Amino acid sequence: MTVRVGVVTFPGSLDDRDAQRAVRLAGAEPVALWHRDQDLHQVDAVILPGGFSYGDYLRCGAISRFSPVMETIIAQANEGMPVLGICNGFQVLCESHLLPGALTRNDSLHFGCRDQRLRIENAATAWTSDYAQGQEITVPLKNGEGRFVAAEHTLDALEAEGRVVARYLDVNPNGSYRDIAGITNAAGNVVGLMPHPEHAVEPLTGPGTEGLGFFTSILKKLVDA
Amino acid sequence: MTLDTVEYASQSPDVEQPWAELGLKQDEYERIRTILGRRPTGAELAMYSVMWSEHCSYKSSKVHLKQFGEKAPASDAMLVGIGENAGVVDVGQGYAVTFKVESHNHPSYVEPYQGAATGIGGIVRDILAMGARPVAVMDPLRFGAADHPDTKRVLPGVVAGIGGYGNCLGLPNIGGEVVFDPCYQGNPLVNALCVGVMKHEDIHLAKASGAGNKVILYGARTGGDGIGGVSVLASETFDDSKPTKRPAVQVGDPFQEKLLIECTLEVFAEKLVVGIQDLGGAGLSCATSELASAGSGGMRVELDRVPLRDATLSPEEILMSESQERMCAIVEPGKVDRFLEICEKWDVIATVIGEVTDGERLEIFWHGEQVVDVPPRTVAHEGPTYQRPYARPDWQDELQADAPTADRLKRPAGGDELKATLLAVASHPNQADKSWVTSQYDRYVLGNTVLAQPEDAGMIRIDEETNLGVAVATDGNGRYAKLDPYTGAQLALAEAYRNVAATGAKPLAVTDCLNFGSPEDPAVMWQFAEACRGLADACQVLGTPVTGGNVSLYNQTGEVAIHPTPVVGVLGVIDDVTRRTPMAFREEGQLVYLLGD
Amino acid sequence: MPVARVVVDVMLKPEILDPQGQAVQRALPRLGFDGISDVRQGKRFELELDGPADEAALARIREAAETFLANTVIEDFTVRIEEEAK
Amino acid sequence: MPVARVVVDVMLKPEILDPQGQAVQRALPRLGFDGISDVRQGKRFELELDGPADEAALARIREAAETFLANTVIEDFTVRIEEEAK
Ligand SMILES: Nc1ncnc2c1ncn2[C@@H]1O[C@H](COP(=O)(O)OP(=O)(O)O)[C@@H](O)[C@H]1O
Repeated sequence: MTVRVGVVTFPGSLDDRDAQRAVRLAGAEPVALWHRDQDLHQVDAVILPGGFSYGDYLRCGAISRFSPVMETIIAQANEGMPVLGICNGFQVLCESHLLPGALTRNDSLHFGCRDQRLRIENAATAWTSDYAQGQEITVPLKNGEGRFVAAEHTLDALEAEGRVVARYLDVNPNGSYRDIAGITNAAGNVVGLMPHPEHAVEPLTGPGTEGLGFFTSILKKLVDA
Repeated sequence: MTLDTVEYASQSPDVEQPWAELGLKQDEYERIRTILGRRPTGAELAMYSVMWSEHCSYKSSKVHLKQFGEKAPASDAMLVGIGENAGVVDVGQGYAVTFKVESHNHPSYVEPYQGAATGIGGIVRDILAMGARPVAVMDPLRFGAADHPDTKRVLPGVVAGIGGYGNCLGLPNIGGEVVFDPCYQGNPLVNALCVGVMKHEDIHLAKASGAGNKVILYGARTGGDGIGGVSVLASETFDDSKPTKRPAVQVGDPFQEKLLIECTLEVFAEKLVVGIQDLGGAGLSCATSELASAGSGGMRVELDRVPLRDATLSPEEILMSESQERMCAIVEPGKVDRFLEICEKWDVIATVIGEVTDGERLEIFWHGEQVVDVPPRTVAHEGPTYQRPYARPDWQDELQADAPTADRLKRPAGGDELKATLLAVASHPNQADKSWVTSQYDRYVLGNTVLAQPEDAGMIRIDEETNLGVAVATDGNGRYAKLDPYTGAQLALAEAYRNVAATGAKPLAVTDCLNFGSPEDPAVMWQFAEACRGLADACQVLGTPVTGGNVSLYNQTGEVAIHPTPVVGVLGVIDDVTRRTPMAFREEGQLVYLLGD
Repeated sequence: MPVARVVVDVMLKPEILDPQGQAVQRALPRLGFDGISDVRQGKRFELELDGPADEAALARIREAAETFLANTVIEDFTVRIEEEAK
Repeated sequence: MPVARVVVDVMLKPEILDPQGQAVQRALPRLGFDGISDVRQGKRFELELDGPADEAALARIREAAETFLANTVIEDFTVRIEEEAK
């Protein structure tokens, strides 16, 4: 069985080709999805890639959230379809209320690009099962508005339910509350992540290949299902 | 106000015209009248004034730049040479690479963020207009003293602007320079380089041919941005004693440019374009006259069809507007519908504003009345040429004599002196870690960056199957160039060449951005002439032709010019990027060799 | 026809840290501006309406602010008619 | 002591392109909000003063706005006392 993973292109998406490459390297078939098209073309899972959709004007992800493709994705995500939002995709997921909280301007007030160490805090989601619980990985991080914020009680609930997927190690690069780099919904099918695992899938072009696990996890999950 | 039509201009030879305010000299104005056989209309005057400005016409530099062509070493790799938007080089396997460095110095001093941002935007459109997908950018920068208040204002804005625009376009930043020297205090240098990749058959040129073909303007609406900016900014200098000039600033919209890139690549892929030109300095004046001038026929444009952001703009202002994120394409009538469809897909506004004619004139109409009727070559390619006087400055000998020699600048003796020297060098801002700057740039996007900071050259993979790639480095040293402009330019080339070679790539071609003071100063003109001669000679020896570049003059504060600063970019090819050589020591026990003496 | 202008102000909720406002606040004394105890930075939208700014129009704009112009997870907003419509 | 709050609104000059406002304006009809002919997006600073918002304080804030909060190359600003200080 070939697993089909959709990668959405919004106007202003930038890492869509990179996400497709990562899907291919993991052994699945990438399927390009277009923001104006409600049809998901029978994909098994969806990635919302990084970039500056709609220029990130207004707020990151605020305009994309209302695109036709998101209507279908929101409906299917609520029924269990795996969705991974990377960087701008994470922002879209929060704006869509598929994930709680919001991503705001980095506390440094600068865009920051660095190789970031992370700890996988939840290796049971659809997108992290190929990692060991507590595994430490390095992947690129690049954002200007990556500071995860949420109400205190929301943060407590996320921690209590094990819904923090990844946490920053060494330095907190953007001022995220509780060093949060990624979270999941209660069902574990929707994951939002600020760092870019799709840029750590080839030793030649990234700091290593430790990002590949996100893409192989979903493959395994769908093949096993 | 009545419209200044061609007809009215013929009947009113004595109308006073603001040619001097527009930066034209008396003899230039007379020449326009001779070309046209009457006084120019306001719209014609606007076009000639921007197109004949130093910035667009290269009137002071042309005579020296010629050498880059005349002395160019024979190179099989050169597919498109100097004169087009950017040069194109064959890198094998059917691929061609285009690259160019350009300046946005003056606008970046006035408004650092937007000036630098639109500098990236402009060079990216140049590369796009050749038919290539832009794949990387670089940014050689020069600032005043690191602790000067102006540097504190300018540097963060410039870096944020380059990052803000380049990151949003999804172009990895693979290198650049940050150099501090008090000579750049009132006149920082913001140079931007872009690299693009295409297949040989996708090369596009800026020319309008085929009578009946349509002229399509697409991208952003036209507003009042930078009106007069080209002539004013490029022909005048900043004076400390007066309040800062605040001309209308161009504001960039990187999101619009990203859409423009994707949309343009799609119309190229479907072979819908006969000729194409980006709109940069001099906006529509430049695009229409250059397209018509390079093509086989004439062109007719209905200027009132141009979509406006500000409905009150006059025809002159529309022609001079430097609104960003616009392109102009020549399309066969049968392909117009499909072209517009692709623009609609990308939410890009596109409008047919005219067509190619079988005449020889560029004719522009405003609500049915003719406001421009000119031979396009006289606007675009046959502007004035100056043989500016130049002379070796009388202080040059003294400056050279003042150079450190064994008896005047002694080697440090003993541990303490050595330590002091080391600390002095190590703590100089020019040696500082550049990551405050580089960490604001995305170097990973597109997933093909093989080398970026802190490496000596950037390297990009261009084919994932074969691992073909290119490496690019930029270098320049204003202090060397001031001591000896001829050798200084050669050293800049040699350094960039070495940085590319050291990665394992084979240097193929050169681009340069020549940043100098006022050409009206014979000493500066001498520096310029020497630098050109030095660079052209060195390119000949190394076998790497100059494929394109940019000249930025009038870089000075009051009477004081910056150091002559030729910035040189070298592009090399590597057939397998997995064999690249990074600069770090890889493992313990490796031997270290010193080459050369 | 007088153009009606409606202003929507969007500010981060007080409990959400505002690094931009803080950066401004920290910079002010350095520039010689003392006596400012807190700074918060938000967004201001000026909307020009085709028609009058009547209750129906304001209600629609309030809805647009609630669902779109502001992210009510972290932001509060106010909607008002600009008095001195030029 | 009642806290005085001064608001500084900073907007791009009318002739300067406002890509953010344009993006919002284009999105509104798609979301079902019609009848808005123009949108401009700017910044709003809320400053809490230690002392009263008297003429001297306002003059200082106007100077801070001129030199720091606004970039007067491309932006205009207004300074006013917030009426309903909460
Ligand atoms: N403005 C810039 N933009 C992008 N990269 C830069 C910039 N300035 C410096 N760099 C990169 O930072 C690294 C270190 O620069 P530098 O300290 O100047 O090195 P070197 O002295 O070896 O040339 C290089 O990879 C260089 O390309």
